[in-house]
Amino acid sequence: MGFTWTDYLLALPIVLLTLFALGILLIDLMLEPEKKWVNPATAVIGVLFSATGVYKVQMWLEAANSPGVPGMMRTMVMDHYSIYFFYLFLAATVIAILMSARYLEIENENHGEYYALMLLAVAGMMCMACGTDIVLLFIGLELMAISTYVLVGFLRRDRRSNEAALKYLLLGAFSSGIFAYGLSLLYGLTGTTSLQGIQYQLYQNVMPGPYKPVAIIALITTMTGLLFKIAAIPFHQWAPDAYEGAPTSITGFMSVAVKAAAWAMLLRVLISGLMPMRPIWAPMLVFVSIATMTGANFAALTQTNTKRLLAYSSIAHVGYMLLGLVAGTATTLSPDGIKGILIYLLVYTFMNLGAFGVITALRHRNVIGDELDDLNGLYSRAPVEAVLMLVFMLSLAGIPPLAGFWGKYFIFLSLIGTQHYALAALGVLYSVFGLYYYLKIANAMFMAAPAKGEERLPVSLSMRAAIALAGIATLYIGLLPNSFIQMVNWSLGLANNPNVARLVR
Amino acid sequence: MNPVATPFFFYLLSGTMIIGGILVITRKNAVHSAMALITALLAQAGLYLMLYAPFVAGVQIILYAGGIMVLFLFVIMLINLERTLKERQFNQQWLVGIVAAAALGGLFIAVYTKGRNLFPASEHLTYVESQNTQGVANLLFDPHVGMYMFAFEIASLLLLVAIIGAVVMAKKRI
Amino acid sequence: MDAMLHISTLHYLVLGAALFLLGVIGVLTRRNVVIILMSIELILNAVNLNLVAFSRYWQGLHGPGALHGQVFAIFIITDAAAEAAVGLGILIAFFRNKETVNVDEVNLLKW
Amino acid sequence: MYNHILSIILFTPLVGALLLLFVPKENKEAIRWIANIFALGGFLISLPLVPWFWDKRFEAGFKFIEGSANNWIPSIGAGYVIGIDGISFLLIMLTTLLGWISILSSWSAIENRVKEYYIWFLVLQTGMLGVFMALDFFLFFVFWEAMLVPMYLLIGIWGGPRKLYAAIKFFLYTLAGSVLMLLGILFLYFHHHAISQVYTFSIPELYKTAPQIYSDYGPHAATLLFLSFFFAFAIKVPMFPFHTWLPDAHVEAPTAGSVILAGVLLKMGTYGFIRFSLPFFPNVLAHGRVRFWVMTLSVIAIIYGALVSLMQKDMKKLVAYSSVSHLGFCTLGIFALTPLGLSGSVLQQINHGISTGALFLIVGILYERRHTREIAEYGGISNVMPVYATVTMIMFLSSMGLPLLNGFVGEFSILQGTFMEKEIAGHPGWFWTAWAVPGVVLAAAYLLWLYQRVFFGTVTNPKNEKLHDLTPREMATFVPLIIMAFWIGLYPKPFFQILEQPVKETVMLARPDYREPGAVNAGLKPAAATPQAAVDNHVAMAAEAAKAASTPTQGTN
Amino acid sequence: MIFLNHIYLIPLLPAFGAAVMFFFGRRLQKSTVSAVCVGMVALAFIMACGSVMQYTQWADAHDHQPYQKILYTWLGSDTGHLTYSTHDGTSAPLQADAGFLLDPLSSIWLLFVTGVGMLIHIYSIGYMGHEGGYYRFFGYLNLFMFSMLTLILANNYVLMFVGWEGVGLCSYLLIGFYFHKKSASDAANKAFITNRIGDAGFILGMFFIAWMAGSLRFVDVNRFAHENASALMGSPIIMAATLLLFVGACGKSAQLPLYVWLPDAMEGPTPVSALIHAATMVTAGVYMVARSNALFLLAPKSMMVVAIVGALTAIFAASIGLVQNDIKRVLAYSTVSQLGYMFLALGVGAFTAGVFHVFTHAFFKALLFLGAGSVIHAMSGEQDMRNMGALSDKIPVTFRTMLVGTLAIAGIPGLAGFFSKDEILWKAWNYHWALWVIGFATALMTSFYMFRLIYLTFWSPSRVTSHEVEHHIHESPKSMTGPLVVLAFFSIAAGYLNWPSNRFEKFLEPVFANGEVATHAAEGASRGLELALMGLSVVVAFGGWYLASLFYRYAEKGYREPIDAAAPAVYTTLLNKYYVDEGYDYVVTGRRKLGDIRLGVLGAGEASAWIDSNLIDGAVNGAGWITRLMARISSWWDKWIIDGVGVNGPAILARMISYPTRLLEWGLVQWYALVMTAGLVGFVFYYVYH
Repeated sequence: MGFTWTDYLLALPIVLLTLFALGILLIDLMLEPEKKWVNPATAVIGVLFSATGVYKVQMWLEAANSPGVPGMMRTMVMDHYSIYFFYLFLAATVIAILMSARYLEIENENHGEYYALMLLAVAGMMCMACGTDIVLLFIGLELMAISTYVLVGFLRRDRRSNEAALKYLLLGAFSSGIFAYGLSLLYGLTGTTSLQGIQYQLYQNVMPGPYKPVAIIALITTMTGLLFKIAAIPFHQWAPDAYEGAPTSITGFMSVAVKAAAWAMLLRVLISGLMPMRPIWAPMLVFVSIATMTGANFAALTQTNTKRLLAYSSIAHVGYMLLGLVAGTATTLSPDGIKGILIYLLVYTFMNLGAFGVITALRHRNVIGDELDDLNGLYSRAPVEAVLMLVFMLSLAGIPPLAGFWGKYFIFLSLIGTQHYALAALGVLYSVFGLYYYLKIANAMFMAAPAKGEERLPVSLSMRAAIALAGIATLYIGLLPNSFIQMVNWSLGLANNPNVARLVR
Repeated sequence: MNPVATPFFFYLLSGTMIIGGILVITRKNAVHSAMALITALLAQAGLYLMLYAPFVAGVQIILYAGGIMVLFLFVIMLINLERTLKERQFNQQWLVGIVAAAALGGLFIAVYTKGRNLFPASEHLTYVESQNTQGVANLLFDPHVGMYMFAFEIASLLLLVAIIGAVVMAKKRI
Repeated sequence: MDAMLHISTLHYLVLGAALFLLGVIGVLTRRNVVIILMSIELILNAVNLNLVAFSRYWQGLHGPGALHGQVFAIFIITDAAAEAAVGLGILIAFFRNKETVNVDEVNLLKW
Repeated sequence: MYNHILSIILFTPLVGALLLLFVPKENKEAIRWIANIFALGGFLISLPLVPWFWDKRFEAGFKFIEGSANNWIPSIGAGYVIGIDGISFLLIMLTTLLGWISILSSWSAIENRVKEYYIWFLVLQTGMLGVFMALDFFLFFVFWEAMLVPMYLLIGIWGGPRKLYAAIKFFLYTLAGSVLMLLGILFLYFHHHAISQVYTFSIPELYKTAPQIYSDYGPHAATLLFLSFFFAFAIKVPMFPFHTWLPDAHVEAPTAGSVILAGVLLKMGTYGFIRFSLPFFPNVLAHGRVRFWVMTLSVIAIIYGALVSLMQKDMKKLVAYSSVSHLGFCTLGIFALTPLGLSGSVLQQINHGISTGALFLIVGILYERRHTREIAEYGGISNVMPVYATVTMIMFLSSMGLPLLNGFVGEFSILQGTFMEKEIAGHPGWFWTAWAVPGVVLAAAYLLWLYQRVFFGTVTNPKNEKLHDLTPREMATFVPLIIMAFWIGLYPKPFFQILEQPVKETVMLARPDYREPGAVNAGLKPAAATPQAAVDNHVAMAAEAAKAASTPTQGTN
Repeated sequence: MIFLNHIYLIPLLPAFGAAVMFFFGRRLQKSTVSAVCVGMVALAFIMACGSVMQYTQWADAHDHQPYQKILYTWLGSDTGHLTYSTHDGTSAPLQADAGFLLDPLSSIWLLFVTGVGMLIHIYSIGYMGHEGGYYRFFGYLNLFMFSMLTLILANNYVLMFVGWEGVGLCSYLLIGFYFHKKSASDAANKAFITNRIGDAGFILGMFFIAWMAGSLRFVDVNRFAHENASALMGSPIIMAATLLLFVGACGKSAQLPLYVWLPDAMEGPTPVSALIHAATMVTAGVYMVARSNALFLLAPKSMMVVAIVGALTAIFAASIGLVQNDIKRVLAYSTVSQLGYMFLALGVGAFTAGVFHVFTHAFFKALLFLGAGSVIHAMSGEQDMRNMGALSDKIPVTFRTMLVGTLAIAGIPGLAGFFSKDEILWKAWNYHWALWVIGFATALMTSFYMFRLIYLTFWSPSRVTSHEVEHHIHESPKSMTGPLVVLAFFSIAAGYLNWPSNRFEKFLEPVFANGEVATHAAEGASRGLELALMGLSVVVAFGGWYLASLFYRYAEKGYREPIDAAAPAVYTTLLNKYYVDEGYDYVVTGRRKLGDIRLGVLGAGEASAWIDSNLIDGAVNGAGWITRLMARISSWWDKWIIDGVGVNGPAILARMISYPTRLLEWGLVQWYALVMTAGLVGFVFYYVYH
């Protein structure tokens, strides 16, 4: 025990990101306005470096034949789960950066700080994914959150962006206050800040004893903070506003990376920390999930703003994922639900970023491009983008053989496997419901005529790359999901599980 | 060192804190609120001392009262106070808000006080002033027990982000 | 009466809850964004009070080195500082565009 | 080729679609040619299957199996496994034929966004073929869902005035049914694992375990599970209360879309019933009221569909509702659970594909010329388009089940198969048949009335005076259908032979107690004694052979 | 045995003719068309004669078995594995041959169908010479011949049904030949759909038979019936089967209550009326019942129904015929009436008599129709007898041949009708005197309306309206009068087939072997009574003639009908055919509304369509009516609903929920915080106090 050289290695991805973030801040000062493209390029390189770092850690783990190594005095752990999420964050970030370059130019806010904040936010996410100590988790969460507040408000001259940032900040700070309150109670109940310690104490002392009501308050306040971050009803309301007002590229980034980080943390906290309280949080999650699916799907139905619509859609997806959590923790034999969440987050990253990429691409000259009508006749203006958008929409709706189907598939699989038939039925019916508003987008693109005088949409190279990346990933995962499923199995350490081992063959 | 935790000081300080808190959320003038908040924070620092946490108390006074609140005051000065003063201070849902918040606080307090014997106070804690600061520092920096070292580093990033954020947001031209 | 006079961790907990309550009321009812931010500071202070009190409690059980709560409190203060800074920065940016700090005029985005 | 014939058939249209991607969209002629070549190629390439399958028609089980379980997604036990039996064989041939015909029929009907149109159409073709070929439940589901998308776009982009409404309704409605089916599939999947410790979606494997659900989980659960499949298929068919998407979809869809929709897509529902609902839930069908309700709904569909189409003012809607009625016959035959009813039902599905497909083409031809489908707009068309009127008459007759045309053969077998059961869901077979028979009468009523209003009389609307008769291309779309209609009507024996084995297997699965046809009562059934050779060489039958054939029948009377 | 071995060619020859017309007809000369079509039918006639001759030889050598020729298995897999189980649990394969059967019964039909058919084809050359669609007409006629011959020669019920439906189709096509006339296409539809109702009965009856016998071949069914006669006597299944078959027969042979299509069918060209709606097709029902005689004999109640329906139809149609003015309609009702006679005969067990009447009727009714056609031809299309008169000199051949026909149908001794009708009346008397009374009354009416027709058309003073028509009246060409003469000859001669030596009866004996036994016994006992009754019917025949001459001999323009004079109410009722068509339109088809309510099929259709668009689809669309109701209740909702209705919102209900859901999100950040707090409170409260 103690600080050793491996800790440097384990921190390598985060360190590299930080270094590049600082580097961007410095380089930006020296850049001519027309050379600003260096910033995103640097950021991408930073992400790639960080990915190399993750890979190095992964190889080291493989070499040590170890499922995971705790580090930094056991406040973090580098296991397959963390590595999976690291890759996920980095992939999302690359696409988001590629989406941003041209967009910021148009918005005339092409500053290095944007990329630096993005990289720092990813550093925070990584802390959330790998932290096993509530202090580190909290700080990571705040690092990510505060970076995101700024990024949401990055279009300083745009009132909607201001407003979104302000709302997001006020609610975010409020929720993190509540979250911190819950953490303080958890600490008070267990005397430790490490998740393992908390789990142990909860099992041994708290749950059986008179402290249970306090523990309930601790749990619920903690859950509030977590559910707020993943935007589940009734803690979701920041999401539509923030998504709508934020720069579109950031909306995409938030909807996938930030959400994935929140999920990583939620899973970590609930499963390794608060598992003793599952009898309490599972029914709560069922309620939240039903409320989320219902509210979000209904609210999305009549939206006319694409970003807002997708915001509600992303809330609805959270509802499905929560079902996976409920089922995934029902028995130890059925990890399908967790698997479902992980693969859901993976495919969601690509399809949702792709969708936001297309919306971002619509921003040109003085068209904001986030109204549904702006998509009208997109097919004739940008056929490739329109078809890919269709792919993303159908994937979001969960139509096989597109990637989005697999997330839902495993969720429903786990629900059936754990005898939650009614929940499964509800979930699938809501997913049909959801198709309606995705089809609205498809309708606009393919079946409505473009407004007069609309010519071909100029799409930058980096944007094309981003959308193509997302599109290829969506199709590839959809058609040949096997390696990805195995990746998730690997990340959950399921390959050793005899039940799963038979499957993997 | 034990007698510091007398009920008198506790109720005095907590009374100050509560009154300060109430003033924060009721004052029309944001400057007054800020002043009330500073008062409350200082009272809280006193409570920290009563809890044998001099380092935190110091941080509270220096960083909170001294740093953050000054920031608040600057911003209050920056923005137009005149107009705000003449307007309603509470929104239309204030009653519902109070009820909801009161319900929440009430629930909390009810739960805490229902189990009277929860968290019994431990007597006779030997306390050396230097030990506190050193203990905090050990947890933060010691290569053997400094488990919050990494979190501390991340906290530095947090502050960096705060700086960048504040600059980006507040500066007219970057 | 004994309970009133014998100050235990529970007293701090109740005090913290009260402070939390005040903070929540402030967040829920005040129109001035600055004061809302201050209310959030109140909430965070309630957390800190809890943490320090619990730290005191666990010191009693685990010895004087069990200062996790106090360290956590310092992190929370850091976070409070960062949030306040960014929050005020965003507020200024907003104020520049809208010339108001009333939170119910932040209503462009809805439905 | 022989070993991979199914894959080749399956992916030929998709290859065409991919190729079209690289053709500039301004080059409409080239696009049309390529699409038509691939559609025709898809049909021609499926032709070798006919003799190959013919040789194996009496073999048990699935044939031409390709792929193996777990070769696609081993993690979950799904594989790319395709194979066919007689039922799917016929439906595949129908699909390739109708696919080609509909693509041919779109030559002049589609003027804008030609490239997309053909791409989606070819993709749709692959999707439909996949549904009929899949032997892996997962693969089946993927094709089942995936094929909704191109159809949705075909309706939504090239449809009529209310295309958005119709397209979305179509998509949502059918999807709503199929997602529940997914849950059912997953349940079977777990159940199979519980019994055999293997996770697999293989359909033949699931046949072995699925029937045990009734005993393992009780009648209630089994019935619910049955319903989860039932809704998916019933919506697709569509059965009576779930049919309202159909008229809308048909009315708005472009002609070729309607042809495929009616001709092939609806068959997926009945195919699902045959392939899944029957073998998986023998006990649910044997006990309880489920079968009663299904039969009742079928009968209602037959009469109700006919009555509603009687009142339609829009030709296409009329044909659409007639589909409801016809498919009612198909489901009636299926749930009679007799070899006869089932083979009649499959045959009727083919027939419906041919005749209703042709009816939609017919409506489309008028629509292309006049851009209206209101019956009142027409009258006396016989005077200006005599050839067209003749073709229409033939197809109408086929649709209403006139003997010597295809419709009769299917309807007759269904009705006979239903009639001959002593008891179906608490009522004798003749009870159900008696309810279904008025549908035959009403079919004549609505079709002939339509014919009268459109074709008879004098041309009253001056716009109709200049209509030109069928072009050779249009004629070419009808010729194969007419040939098929007469073939099935005059000589359906090959079809019955192809269906015999799979139908028997299905009935044996659906009714484990079903008695294998015993010794045929020799005294009463001279037909069985008829020498095979004499029967097979029917055309060039020599006088002597004729004697040989007839002698045994004469001696006994 | 060349003819017999290729018996299948008999139907296929006209089918070939039809196919030629179908593919090439438009490009052919009229003469070629005539040559091909008439030639085919003539060939078929020759084949038929040859076959029957050869059959008689063959039958002598084969114990009077039916001759079967099976081409191939039409329905069924032919492996014996595609089976169903019969009533006793044995399994039987689905099996229907493309097979042909010749026995005395089919021989008779074969001969007169091909014979009369050929004559009418020849007649049509002249009659249709000036019409458009010449090839179409002959194509249809040939197709009809094919169907009719298939019907006759089929060796099983299913193939018979093929012909059965086929003749229905041809009837439809030919009635609708003048398709530009609304009345013609209406009549065509009516004919086909009414027939279809009968066909539905036929199909069901067929299934009952298959269920009983396990086969649908006539030989098998007959054998089954004979072998199990005692067990099956009076069996309800047999009764159901026979009654359902009889429903089919009612449709095809225009019996009550399905006769309504036949009078309307006169919208078709006259040769069609003669061929299809008088001589051949309408007798298909008789043929079918006769063919199933073995089954009918096992169901006495069904026989009784047949007899009663036949008798009632006979008198009912005859009474309508008394007052009709359209020359073809009179003949049409006469046909219905005569068909009633035939069923009466079948019902009372006099199969031979019934068949004999069919045979004779074919000649004289075809003759009468063709004669009427000739009259109409001469009158430039005029069909109303009130505008005719005094044509006997102008078109003598037509007049003379029609007179022969009239004498024959009226039952004047010495002509064909007398022999057959008398036989039927006598059998009816043996069955029940009431049936005889009805038949007797019908005979009087028949004689009256037929001579009324002759008087009004030929003998009364001319009432022709326009001079041009008057001037134009001319005798028809040879191709038309030739058949008339031939038919007139047979109208006289046909009767002598069965008299004095009962050749006809003996010929048919193998078919009706069992059936006739019962009635033969009674015959010998009361020879005297039979003669007396015969005398009565002769009196009646002449009586009708006398009455007609009394009233119509001097019928001037604007003459008054005697029945109108005597009982105006009765006259109106009869003239309006007892208002049956109207009744059907009100109640059965729903073509007319009863007040504001539409009944019948169309009513059901309207109701279904309404249900479909409002209830079922409404439920799918989120209950449109709920929406409207809600709109009325709360105008506040209107805003949201109308917005939803604008797109005819799929799931308006969902939209209605959508807006309130979105309302939660009204843009105020503190509201959001409040919701969060409320959620928090809710959860804490629930879990702490749960």
